[in-house]
Amino acid sequence: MYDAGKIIVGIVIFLGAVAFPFWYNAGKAATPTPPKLEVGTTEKQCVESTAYMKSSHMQLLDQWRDEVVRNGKRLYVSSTGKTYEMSLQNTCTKCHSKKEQFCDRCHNYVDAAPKCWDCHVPPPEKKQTARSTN
Amino acid sequence: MNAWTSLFASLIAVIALVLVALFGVGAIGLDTLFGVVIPYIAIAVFVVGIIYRILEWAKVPVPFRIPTTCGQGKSLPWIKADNLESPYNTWGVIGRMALEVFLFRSLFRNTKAELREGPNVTYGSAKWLWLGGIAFHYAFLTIVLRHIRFFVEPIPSFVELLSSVDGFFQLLVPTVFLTDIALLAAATFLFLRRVFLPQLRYISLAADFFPLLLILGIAISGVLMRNVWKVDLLMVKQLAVGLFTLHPTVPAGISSIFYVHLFLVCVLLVYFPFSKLMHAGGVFLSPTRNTANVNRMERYVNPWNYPVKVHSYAEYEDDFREKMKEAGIPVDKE
Amino acid sequence: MLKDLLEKQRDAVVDRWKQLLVGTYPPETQRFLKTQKNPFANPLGNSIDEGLEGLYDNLLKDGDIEKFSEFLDRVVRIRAVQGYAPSTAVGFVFLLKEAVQEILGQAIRENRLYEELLTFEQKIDSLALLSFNIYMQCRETIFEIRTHEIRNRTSRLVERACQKYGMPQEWADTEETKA
Amino acid sequence: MELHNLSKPQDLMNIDLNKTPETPWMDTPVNFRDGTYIYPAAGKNLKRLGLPNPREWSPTDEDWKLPDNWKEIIMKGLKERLDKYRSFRLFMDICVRCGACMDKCHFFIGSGDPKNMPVLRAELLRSVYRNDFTTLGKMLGRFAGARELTVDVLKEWFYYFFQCTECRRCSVFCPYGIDTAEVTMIGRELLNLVGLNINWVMEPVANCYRFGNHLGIPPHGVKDMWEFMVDDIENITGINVNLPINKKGAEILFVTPSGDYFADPGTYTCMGYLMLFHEIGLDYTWSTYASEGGNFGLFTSHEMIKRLNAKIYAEAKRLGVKWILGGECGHMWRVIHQYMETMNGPADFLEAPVSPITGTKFENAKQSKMVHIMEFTADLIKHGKLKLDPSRNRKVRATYHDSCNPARAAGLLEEPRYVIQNVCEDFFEMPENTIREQTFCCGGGAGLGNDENLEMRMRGAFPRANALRHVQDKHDVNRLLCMCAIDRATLTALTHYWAPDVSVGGIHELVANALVMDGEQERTEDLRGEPLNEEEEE
Repeated sequence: MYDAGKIIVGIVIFLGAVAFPFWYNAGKAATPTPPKLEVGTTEKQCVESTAYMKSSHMQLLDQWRDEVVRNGKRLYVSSTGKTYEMSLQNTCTKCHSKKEQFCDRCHNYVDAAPKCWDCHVPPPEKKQTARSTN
Repeated sequence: MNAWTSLFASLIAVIALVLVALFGVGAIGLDTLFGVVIPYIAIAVFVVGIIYRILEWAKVPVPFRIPTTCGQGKSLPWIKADNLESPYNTWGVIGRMALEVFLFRSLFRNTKAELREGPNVTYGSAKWLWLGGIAFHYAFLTIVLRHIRFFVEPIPSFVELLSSVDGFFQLLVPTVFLTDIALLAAATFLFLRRVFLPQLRYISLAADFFPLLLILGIAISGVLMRNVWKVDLLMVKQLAVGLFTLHPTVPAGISSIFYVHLFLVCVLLVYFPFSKLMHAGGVFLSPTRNTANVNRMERYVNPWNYPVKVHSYAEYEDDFREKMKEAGIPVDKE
Repeated sequence: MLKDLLEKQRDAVVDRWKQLLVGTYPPETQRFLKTQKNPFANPLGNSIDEGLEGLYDNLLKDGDIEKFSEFLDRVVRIRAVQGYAPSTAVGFVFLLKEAVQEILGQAIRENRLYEELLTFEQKIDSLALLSFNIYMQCRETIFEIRTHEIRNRTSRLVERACQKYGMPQEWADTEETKA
Repeated sequence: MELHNLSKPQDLMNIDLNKTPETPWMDTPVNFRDGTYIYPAAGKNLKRLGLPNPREWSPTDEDWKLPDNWKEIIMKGLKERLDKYRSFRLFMDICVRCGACMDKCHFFIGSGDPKNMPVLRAELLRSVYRNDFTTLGKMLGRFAGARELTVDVLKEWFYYFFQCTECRRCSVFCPYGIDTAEVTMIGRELLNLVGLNINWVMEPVANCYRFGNHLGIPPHGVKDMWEFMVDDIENITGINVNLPINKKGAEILFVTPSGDYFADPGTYTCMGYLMLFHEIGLDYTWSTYASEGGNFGLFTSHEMIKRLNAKIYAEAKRLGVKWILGGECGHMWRVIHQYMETMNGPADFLEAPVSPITGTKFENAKQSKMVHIMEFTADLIKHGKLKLDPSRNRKVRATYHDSCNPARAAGLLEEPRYVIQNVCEDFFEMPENTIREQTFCCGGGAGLGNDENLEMRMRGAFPRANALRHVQDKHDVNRLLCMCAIDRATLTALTHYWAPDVSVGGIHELVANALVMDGEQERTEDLRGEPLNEEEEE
């Protein structure tokens, strides 16, 4: 005997599973365009090059945290020779003040969960935006 | 061709594939080919190929119900039947198949505790095969599901949950996923087992080494991309979502390691339907597992059953009638 | 004393002996024989282990012939049906000489224990003769089984025929009765 | 070789301590030494059955006298079977060579020949399948594990497919349920197409086809045998048991393997049936036409299974019985349980079996209408319908060998144990991984239980014997019980070699020994004619 019915059900389940990204995206009207990030400053240059910051900011921040918390060092000399204070609140969020439009958009987009806000308070004006958008 | 030749041929094949991707994207800039055309072809071949193969099997009937019974069958009411090992109804079959598919029941049979020389009860080496197998498959599944975060927008919550559980220990930055380690370890174990156990090496074909090496290549390139040679995830996701919304776009400047990863995945997808990897579909169709042990209880029809030549009683009696009568055995025709 | 050496290096010598014996099987099988320790999953490897260890220990304490036969039987009975030439089937006994030579050769030379070695090797020779006896017994059993089996297969028919036609049973299988 | 070259034992034993690299299995042809292969089928037997290419030949010949187009025949046959058996096609495709089965085969464990690993046995056929039926195989050849079918490959098939007892033990451990028995069965079917078969299978098949039983005994001879047993029973019990033969209108047709009435120690089991049926007053009949429960068609081809099995329903219909009862047998029950109803059913002319003694409905046999005697007897005992005196078996210290087919193809595990424990005081199980679904084969199933194959059988039986010796040493076991006619024959050889002092017998032999019959004389002998008690021996 053939068990055709059961096999067809199996194939449909398989198709459904494989096609999940297709129909899920279609349902949500997703576009390939990634979210637009609002840097929140006119400053052209971050502490390191944009490409490096894009791919490796998490490692830089991790390194900063360890330096400050474990070694008590507070100054970072960048590859261009400029000196910055290693501080999320005083350095990073000074420029990147819009957590939601900057950090979150990208992090949500690729589902990367930053540990920053476990301890740090998000920049203040972010709260206002949060209130206004919600 | 012995196992070593097979092994080296497979290794060379995988290295060649890596080089093709590196060369194709890095040197001659065929981003669109490797980022769009090949992935589409691969997905199409994968889906169509698998369905084709399953239909090929489905076209062939199961003429007899031939369960391998591994427990007491259903007989007298006061004898406890084992519905999972010798199923007597559909629920039993479903249960048996679930145990087989989700827990690798039959492989697990190898793993009974056994008494070795000396006072210690220890486990036989065979449990490693089960453990390696199950770690490999579940890690692979989790990794595939985790990748959904690149394929769709917004990301379903179950995928987020999966990632956070998988990265539970928050080791290093970015967090190392447990399943990445599990997959690498399990695939390496399965590979080394093939290489170093003489019996297993003896039976191994290139078709056994190649997929393992290919998957190892995929896993290694993935881990490298996540933890060493970073890629821009925004662009990666843009490319992936583009593929899955049928608006393919190829953002410029994604690092070559990503294309190596993607190309190896594509090769795996294309290779899948034509290889032993089809065991994934085949396990559901295996008649020794998915038929119930109810042969004397319920009718089973063989669609190609045909009449055969038999030696009828009449012919038999014609052969021996006189002797039968003499011996006092009743006969039909006097 | 050679005996002390043999006792001290018991595990090494016996292991080497086993290794040499297992070397007579195909390489794919050797690992199975060596690693699978469950006596019911690997009866062959288990019998070899027990047999060789028992023989060695009895050589050291001058065990009696029944003991030797018992342990020899464990190994020879299997090899007698594994398609080996008789020499290969029983020759494993001599491999002990090789193992002793390899493990203890240096020590024997240094301590000039040649006479003791000679005595020990003579025992090994006797063991080989004994194993040949057992081998032959096993082979004879095989032939015996053959004849038994043929008789059993139709035992009732023959018995019945003899009864029915008044033939004394002992004639049933001979040429005269057929003629 | 000069004599001094012989001086080192390891030279003589061919031990090369630095092993050369392995020859790949695909390039290692079979060596047909005497005693390692089974004699081919005599041409006359093939002619009787109308099977192809009847001739006289020997595996040691260079030329096997194959038909000119043998390759075409095999390929056509292979294609046909790939389209008829999903099991076969699937098992050709999905093996991943994980190695779980490698050390599960009794022939591998006992002989160490790597091609006796189930995976490799199947690869012998798979490699050819890949070469001609798969895309990758056609494209990549050897890299995809494909090889061309040559005469050498065919010879290898003959050697190894007749070195598999179709016991299904490997299938228990396979994560995909790949059953080497299926592969072997198809392999043998293919070999049959070009006239490669063994006589020890084809002669019983030919005999069974014409005479109704394996030995080719005509009806009056069969009746004679039964009467002989009736006489024996009368000597022991003083009771003249009834012997209904080809009796129309009986309620039940009884079918058992002919080994039970021609071959010791099966005969004692057969006497057991006669006594049991007489005692409970069963309205039943024997049949001379369907006088064979065993079905060597299973070792030939699916078609042959059907040709031989057809007699059972046909005879049940002719005699007008209500249902069928089957005796203690192994592969017979694989056929009856898994094939009979599909092949030769539906048996609408029969009724769903009900025990006339206890009224129990055998729900599990309501479609095929054939009940296993162990189910029947267990039911009788459970309902207290038998007066049993187990002390009459006190000389017997028993262990039980699960025959492969009842265990792994029918799941008949508890019934025989229940019966044994009710008729015998001392019962000991062999170690856990050697019984029930993990039982080791006797080494002689599927047509391998012949003389020329004796040594191979002894190798294959060694795992079973080893477990038996364990209970012999530990519990003084002296009787190996089984419910299979092939077992009763081959285990006898096994115990003779590996565990002397252990005898072999069926379960109904012990049932009949213990059975207190109405009006019997005081029993002093068991069915074997041996004194019941030690004291009486003196």
